Amino acid sequence: MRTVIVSIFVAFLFAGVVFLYTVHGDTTGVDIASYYIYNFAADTGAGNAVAAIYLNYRMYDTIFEALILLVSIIAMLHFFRAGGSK
Amino acid sequence: MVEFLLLGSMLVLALLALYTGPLRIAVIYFSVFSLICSFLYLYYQAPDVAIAEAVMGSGLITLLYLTALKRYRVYSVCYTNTDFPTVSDREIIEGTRKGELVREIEDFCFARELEPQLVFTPQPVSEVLQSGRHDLIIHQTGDKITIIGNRENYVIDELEMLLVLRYQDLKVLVERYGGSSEYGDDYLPEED
Amino acid sequence: MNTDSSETTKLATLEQTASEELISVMTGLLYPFIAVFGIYIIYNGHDTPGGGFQGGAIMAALFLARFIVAHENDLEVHFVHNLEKFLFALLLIVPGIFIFAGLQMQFPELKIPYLIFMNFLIGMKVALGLTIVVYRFGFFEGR
Amino acid sequence: MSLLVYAMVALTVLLIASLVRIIIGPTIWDRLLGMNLVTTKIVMAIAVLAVLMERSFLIDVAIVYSLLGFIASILIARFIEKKGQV
Amino acid sequence: MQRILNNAGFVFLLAVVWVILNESLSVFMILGGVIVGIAALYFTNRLVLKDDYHRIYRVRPLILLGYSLVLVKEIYVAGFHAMVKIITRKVNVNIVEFDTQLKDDFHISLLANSITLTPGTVTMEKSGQHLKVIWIDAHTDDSTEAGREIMGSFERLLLPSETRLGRHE
Amino acid sequence: MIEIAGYVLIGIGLAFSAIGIYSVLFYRDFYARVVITSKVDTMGLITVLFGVMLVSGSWSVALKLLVLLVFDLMTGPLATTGIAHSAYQSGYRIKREFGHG
Repeated sequence: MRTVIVSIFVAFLFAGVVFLYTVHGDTTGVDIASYYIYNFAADTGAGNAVAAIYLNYRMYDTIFEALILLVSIIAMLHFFRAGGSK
Repeated sequence: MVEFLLLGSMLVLALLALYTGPLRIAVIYFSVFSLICSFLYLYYQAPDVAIAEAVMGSGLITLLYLTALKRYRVYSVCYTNTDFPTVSDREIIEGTRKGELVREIEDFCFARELEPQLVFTPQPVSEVLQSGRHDLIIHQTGDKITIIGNRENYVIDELEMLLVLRYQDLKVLVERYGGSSEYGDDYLPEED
Repeated sequence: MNTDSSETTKLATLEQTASEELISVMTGLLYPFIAVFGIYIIYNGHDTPGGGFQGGAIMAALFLARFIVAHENDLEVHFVHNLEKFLFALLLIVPGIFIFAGLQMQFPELKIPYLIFMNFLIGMKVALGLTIVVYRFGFFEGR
Repeated sequence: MSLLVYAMVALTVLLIASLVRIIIGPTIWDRLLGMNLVTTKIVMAIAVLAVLMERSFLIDVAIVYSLLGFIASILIARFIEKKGQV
Repeated sequence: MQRILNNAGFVFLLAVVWVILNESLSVFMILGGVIVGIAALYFTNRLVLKDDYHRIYRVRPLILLGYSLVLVKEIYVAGFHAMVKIITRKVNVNIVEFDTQLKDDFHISLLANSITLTPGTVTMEKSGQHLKVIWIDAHTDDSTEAGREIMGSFERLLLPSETRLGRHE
Repeated sequence: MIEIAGYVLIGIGLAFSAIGIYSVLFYRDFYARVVITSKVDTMGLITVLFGVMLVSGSWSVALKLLVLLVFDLMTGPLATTGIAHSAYQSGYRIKREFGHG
């Protein structure tokens, strides 16, 4: 019974994915996106748009991501201190 | 064509990873899922994400999941059958009665929060007992099925109750041997 | 060096069981190649796909490959952790000087070296952080 | 160049055929073998895709898999061999 | 200085890999490749391997080149041989054990790896000079003969590398 | 001309892989499957990558693919060896073994 329900669920999900892929378009006409796409090479000198965005336009994003990594590692060192080989 | 097939298989793998009992197998499903996911990122022209997914999914994630799984105790079950030179997996895949028995034991282990690990050998029982690796041994000669477990193993009494109730047609016999440190000194089943 | 004696050359530092000899020897052969590939991913991050995070993750995977064959935890966690804090401070200072203080407008020829340098900083930071994660999880919880 | 599209389709079919071994495989080592097969198929498919789209940097992802793909299967295999130790 | 000279072959190899990865053959790239190679080897020796790379992985480069060509040829020859057996389902899988005459650990590992690469055989375990191999076409139970049949050509190719290395250093 | 040869090589490699996957799916013995998988990996991969090299038609891409091939030949056997050793060590046996008499 459970396998039947799961397989019906899978079939519905698959049909939904195919439907979304075929019907729904993938264009979002936002001004700032097109500005980034057309001007990143002149503004930052990068060849890769992603690098231009995360190292120049959205610098705060990168800094706070690095902060998140640092904070999580501090927390991990704190909680793993009890019981260990070293 | 390519994307539809891969998207469908990704769905199947994700649902399998959710609904499988043995969690180590779910780790494998998830690993393959991330492989196909990375290829689809490439196909949709996002190679940055594809490289990150490849590195993460191929190594780091596996280590984290396996460390989390260490809390479960692995319960190794050995299926021996001296009649055939190589043990085929026909008993397990197809829906025979013996396959149901093995499945039943696996489900039984899940209910006790043990991770069953199945192994097939054509060796005689005495060698398997001497190796001392296995917690439970299912021994089949002809029609007769013997289940051998340690006497200190508290699970085996419940298992006997269950098997006597449900599998009367299969001639199931439950044997015990004693002492957790010395395997096979007390008890050696007769070979025939 | 006298090598014609009958004893085989062993990896000196890696204690290994008999089953892992092949894997440890061949993984040792791979280390510098993985390192070169990680540096390549970081160095070309501004031009082709890749960048700091991906290259750093590859370098962390090098230490993960070492975790498979090495049985002793010899990572000096506090030194690595302090180094990571220092790198984070550098990560705050460099874009502060270059972007927010307006050096970008005056010296446009420094744009590409800035991108490469920042990628290296992020890569080293991610590599150190993920290495700490791998070793802590592996040696404290796993073994 | 259009013939490479058929090669892609054939590789996808082969990949799904080797997924069958992962799904039905009775023991866990069969599933690991199927994972190896899938990794190889993905490496081939990325190489074909790189030539098809004429972007040589796609090969980097394939190099990632060929350098680091063995780690996952060795970790899982040793996890079972040591009865639950990583 | 002596250590740099010892590592020159590996630095050259890493520089070649770097140039190929970057797909440009300029003087700047080649110099960068040499620098990156030295950095990667220093990193490996000091932090990861904690031993000298050139002391463990010693092999004659020319012999290695010829070895890889022979390896590809052997893969195809043994592959067609095994293909017939697989299609006609005449397989006889068994596990054999034998010793090799090689002494260097790296050479034995190379031999074991190429046994795995050759269709029809898979190395399962290596401890010292002792190899345990799954063989798809097992027709003999003699240890030395099985060893000769499985790894004959590879061992013959690798032996001179080892003896020459022993004499030179 | 070179391109056609490349296409032919890709086709042959795909055929190798197809034979391998067929036998991996339909053999009933585990160790036979291990051996056949190693065969599929090496032969199919080498042939397809050589074919792709010929089709690509530029030296830089071909050399990069060669580096990929060399790396794969170095790491591919490690995974197979690990899996086979793990299965043997856990107690998965076949009956006749010459070493044990």
